[in-house]
Amino acid sequence: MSALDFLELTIEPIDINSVARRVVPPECGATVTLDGYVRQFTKGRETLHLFYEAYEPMALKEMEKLIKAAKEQFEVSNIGIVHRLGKLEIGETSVVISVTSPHRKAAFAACEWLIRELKRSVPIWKKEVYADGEVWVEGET
Amino acid sequence: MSALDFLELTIEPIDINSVARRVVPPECGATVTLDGYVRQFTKGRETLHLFYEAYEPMALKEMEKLIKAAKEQFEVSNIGIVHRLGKLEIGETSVVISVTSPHRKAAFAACEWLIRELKRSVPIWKKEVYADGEVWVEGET
Amino acid sequence: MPIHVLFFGATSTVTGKRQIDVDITDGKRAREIFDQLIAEYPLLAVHRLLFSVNQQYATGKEIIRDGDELAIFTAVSGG
Amino acid sequence: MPIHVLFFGATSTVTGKRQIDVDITDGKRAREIFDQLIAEYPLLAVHRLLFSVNQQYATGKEIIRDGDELAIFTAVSGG
Repeated sequence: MSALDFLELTIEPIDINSVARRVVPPECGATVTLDGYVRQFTKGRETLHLFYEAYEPMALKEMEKLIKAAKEQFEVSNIGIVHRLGKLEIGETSVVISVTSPHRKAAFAACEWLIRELKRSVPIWKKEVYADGEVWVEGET
Repeated sequence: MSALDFLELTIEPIDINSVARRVVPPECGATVTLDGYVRQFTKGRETLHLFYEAYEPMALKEMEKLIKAAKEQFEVSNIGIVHRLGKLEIGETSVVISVTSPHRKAAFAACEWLIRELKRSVPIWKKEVYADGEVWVEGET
Repeated sequence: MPIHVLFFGATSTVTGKRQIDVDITDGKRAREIFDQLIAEYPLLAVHRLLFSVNQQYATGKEIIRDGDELAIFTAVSGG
Repeated sequence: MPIHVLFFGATSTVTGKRQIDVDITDGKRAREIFDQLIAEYPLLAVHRLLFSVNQQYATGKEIIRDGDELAIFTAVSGG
């Protein structure tokens, strides 16, 4: 973890701009950012809102592992990951992953790898709330 | 070009968040955003600020061509491209490209393709201003 | 000796609990404790479960000590 | 007949002009006009140049008509 890497869980709205900017070192020129947000429709069913819950201390440890692993595998400078928790309205940002690197290609590859691994390993769960009920979404493992 | 695609040249500061959000359709859940910004050091030389100039009507046409080509090649929903012009201070955003797609993979691939092609074909030029002079940067073609 | 077992999301809904404290004999393996809880809350078995010991993914072979923190949860769905 | 030739960035610095209006005979190909301007401003030839006619990248074979907008510029460096 470098001084510009960071990982956070927050119940406050996430500003993508500020995440993307926090990872910027003076010698880099490009940041790749993935942001996920609350979909209005999933498989044709309308979601009213979402609720995210985390096993917080373990989630932070797993996020830190991902950052370390990404920095070993890809030539990237800095990585920021912020995941929102609690109730989210449609269109709100649930997760932002920003990666800076001297060469764009590595930032794209690392960002894509990070979101895939985050969805596999970081203990956070999403509950979809519909007009007629609610469901805890289970991942693919 | 769909209703949510857009392309802009602006002399105002760019807010990444608002670019990323404008391309979001109700059925998508992820956006990939590339942002480029003014580097403080290029090959060890300190840049004081940058100046971007465009052949504006042609730049807009070329950006529109890129969006159309990307939407033919990749399964993406919407694309937004905003490029800043005029004087930019260190750290300011020069370009933002945001791509939404039903599947993340296509958004990553399209975003990476778009920034590469933009740097090849869109008639915009960057002047780097140093303490001891200034240079119009020439691309690789 | 007391240990703590945490539930999240679907496993919390199924058990009706966020946390239970279990009294076990020293030296048990994690797998035995998880199996015992699944027997106690059979609806857990409906789900694809993941397990952790002290905030690390568990294989089940871990030997559980006084005060350890275990958790049972479903495949994660963040992002 | 008058046509317009635009310069940007380095080509504007080299020629000292943003735009010049050239009077040509009808039916000339773009290549001839570009070559004539490079002869007039030899410092242009130092650069790797790109050309456009009516805001499209040009091959040089385009037949130039009254009022057409041509441009000469260096390899682009946006992004």
